This record gives sequence, structure tokens and C-alpha cells, in this order.
Amino acid sequence: MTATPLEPAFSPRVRVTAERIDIAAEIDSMGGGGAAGALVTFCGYCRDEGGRLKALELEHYPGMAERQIATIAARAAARWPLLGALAIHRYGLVAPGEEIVFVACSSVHRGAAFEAASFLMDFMKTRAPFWKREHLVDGTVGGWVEAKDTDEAASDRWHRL
Amino acid sequence: MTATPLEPAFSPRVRVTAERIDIAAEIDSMGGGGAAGALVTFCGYCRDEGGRLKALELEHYPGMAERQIATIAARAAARWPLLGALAIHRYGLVAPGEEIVFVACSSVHRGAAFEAASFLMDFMKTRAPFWKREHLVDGTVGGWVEAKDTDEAASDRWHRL
Amino acid sequence: MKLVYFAWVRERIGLTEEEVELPAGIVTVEDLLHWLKGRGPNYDAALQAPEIVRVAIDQEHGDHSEPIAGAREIAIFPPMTGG
Amino acid sequence: MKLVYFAWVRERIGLTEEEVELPAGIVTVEDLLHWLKGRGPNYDAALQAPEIVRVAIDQEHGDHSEPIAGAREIAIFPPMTGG
Repeated sequence: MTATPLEPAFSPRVRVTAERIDIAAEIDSMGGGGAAGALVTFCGYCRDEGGRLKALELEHYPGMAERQIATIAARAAARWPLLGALAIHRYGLVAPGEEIVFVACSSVHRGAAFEAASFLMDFMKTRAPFWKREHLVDGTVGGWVEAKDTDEAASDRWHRL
Repeated sequence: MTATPLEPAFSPRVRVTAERIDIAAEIDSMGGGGAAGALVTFCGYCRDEGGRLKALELEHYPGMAERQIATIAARAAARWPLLGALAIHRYGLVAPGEEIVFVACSSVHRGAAFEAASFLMDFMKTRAPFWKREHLVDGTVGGWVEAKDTDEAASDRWHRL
Repeated sequence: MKLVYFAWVRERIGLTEEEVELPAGIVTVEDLLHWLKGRGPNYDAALQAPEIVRVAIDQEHGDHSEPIAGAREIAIFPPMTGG
Repeated sequence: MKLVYFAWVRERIGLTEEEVELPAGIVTVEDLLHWLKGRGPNYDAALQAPEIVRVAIDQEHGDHSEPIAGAREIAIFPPMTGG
């Protein structure tokens, strides 16, 4: 098997799902087989917003969501010497304390895993077609969550680095 | 209860142990209770070094190891708005594929959790009194692992940031 | 051409998707948004500030200056808030 | 004063710890390392390049220029390789 230098030796795994994410099982699935020295994971949770929030509703663009996350993960795998990468994003109703998104990156040394996981999350925020709306404990459906400039800035920094 | 601005609302948890680390249980123990939006974990594994390595032996300085890690974790908790921080380091014999070190940081937003976990690891590498020695599959005991300049550089960058 | 809408763009227009026949002269995403905005008060409400909506052409992000000729599906949505 | 040794410093000296009486004139860590180096071939082997060893005074990291008066336990070890 021949590979160009930029082609990673593995395929990033991507999943878009309405189900809960079993973090322990996902971490197990990253098993580096003795080559990986470092595993960085990120889990994004639904906050309760001080008790105001009943659930977040996550709308997504089926098809494009998977494609965009796969594109982001492939860019991470081309930019850092990773041994594994996994990105999972939920849609539908998510209760406070539940996970919304999970990212895991393994590599020989820790720098690549930290940077790639952070990169993945920054681009998941700004490029993956998901939209959050708040369902409040008083029974009303709140507004759509507004995109944050800080998220744009976070993803922009990777163009400069 | 009064608190100065730099005093975090929680105590970082620190453990130095010869036992395996149950990553899933440790992640469960970070449960943010609805306030945390982000959890970053790092796990450092013993690599097999291409099949050459039977085990890593980790020598440590009992007492100072716990104190130094607690100091590093307290500095992270003072520098970033964390909701939780956990740092565990093993000593004794560690087989390839087994975990050596585990760090977890939770916060409201992801930036703080990523930076604090990366900071913790950089200082665990250069300030926590542990020393690695290789035990090889051919039965010999290899040399002590040499400290890497890249680890010094990684921890130095936090003074500049 | 198929147009699909998400989040508050979808809510304000009142449709999840529709097939449209574009009149002559609609070349770029910007042209499309301007034309859509004139189709009724619901479209006008969704596209009050057309510069802030995002567009995907056949499921790839596109700039407002991009040509749309040959596209099968164009999606219009607010800035994304996943993650 | 109690001295404790780790990793290859411990191996080369051949002791995990010892109690020593310091002669007059030993003020800093640097003085201590220089004096220790002269105590025999095992100490000389451990401290061939005294500038690379690290020192902890009562379990806190210390510079080689630091005074050691009042310390109960001084640890001498190679650069750390944990994590």
C-alpha cells in the first residue's frame, strides 16, 4: 500500500445521531494498540442555564452534517500526525447534563492530539450545519441560540497558525 | 462563604497511584451537574515502541509527587475559570497500552478546559517528580528515559502566553 | 432548483423546502437571495439582512458571490450553532 | 540533613537516602553538590555534570543558587520524565 505523505494511515470516524453517546465505549474504541501515547477527548454538554432550561433542540441538515464533519476531520488528519480521530454530534432533544458532541484524537505525542481535538471542535462549531433552540422549563420554546463571534475567532486562528 | 477572585470554587483532585486508572469512572466523577458545558480529558499511554518494550517502570518521589501535582492543578484552577480538575499519575510497572497519566478539566466554555488540560500536562511532564525506565521484552532493563527539550519548551510557553 | 431552509430561516419562510424556477439573470447566491426576498412578506422577514444568512450549494458552504448555475440543491440557514 | 536520591542519581550513588553533616561553608545547593561530588567515585559519577541535576528542598523545586540553611530534606534527581 502506498500513501502520499499527507494521507493519514486511518479514516476518521464520524457519526451524526439522535442517540446518547456512550463516552466510555467510544474511548475504548480508540484503543491505540500500543502505538498511541496520547488521547485527548472533548465532550460538550447541554448546560442547565441556572435551571431555566428544559432541553436544547438541535436541528441539523442531514447529509451535509455528516459530510462537513468528515471534511473537518479529514483536514485535521492531514494537518497533524494522528493515529485516530472520532467525531460524534447529536441532534434532536438533549436534556441538561447530557452530551451534545464528542471528539477524540489519538497520536504518538500529546501536542498533536490536543491541537487536533481543539481544531475539530472550533470547526464543528462554525462549519457543521447544526442549530440550537432552547426549550424552557416554563414550557415555552425560547429563541434560536445566536452564533458567537468568539467561535468565529476561534476557528479563524487556525488559518493564522 | 467569601472567596478572593483567584480562589476557585472547587478543589482540584489529585491522585498518585500504582493501580490502573478507570477512565470511564473518572470521567463520570467529573459530572458537571448541569453547569459545565465542556470537559477535556487527556490520557497518556505506555507505547510499545514497536514491540521492543515490555513495560515502563515509573519511579516517583512520594509526597513531593502529590504536592507538585496539587500545586500545578491549583495554578490551573487560578488561571482558568474551571468547574472541576482532576489529575492522576501512576507509578510502578506499566505495560504497553496501559494508561500512565490522566487529566480532566471541566468548564462552562471549551477554551478554558482545553488550555487548562494542556497546561496541566505540560507541567506534569516537567515539574512532577517521576522518572521512567524501560524494561525490554528481551529481559534487559534499558536506560532511564531522557527528558526532552520539547517538553521544557512546551511548559515555557505558558509563561509567555 | 430545490431550495431547503433551516432554523429561523425555515420558520420565517414557513417551508422546509420547495422547488423553484429561477428567472433569467439570477447568477450568484446574492442574486438568488435578493429575488427570494421579493417573493412575499415571509421571505422578506427571513431575509431582512441577507448578508447574515449562510448558504450551502449541493451541501458545500458557499460565498454569496458564488455562481449557482448547475446546483441541484441550495440550502439557506442562519450561522451555525452546533458543537 | 537528610539527602534523598532518585533514578540514575540514586543508582550511581548506590543509596536511596542518607543523613549527612555538612561542613562549614556549604551555603547553596551548588556548594552542596560540589561537596558531594568529592565524597567518592560513586558521587563523582552521579554528579559528573552537576548543572543538569535537579534539586528539591523540603519537596519544593529549588535553583542551584538557593541557600539550603534550615532544610530538613534535600532531594537530588535527574530532569523529570513523568507524564
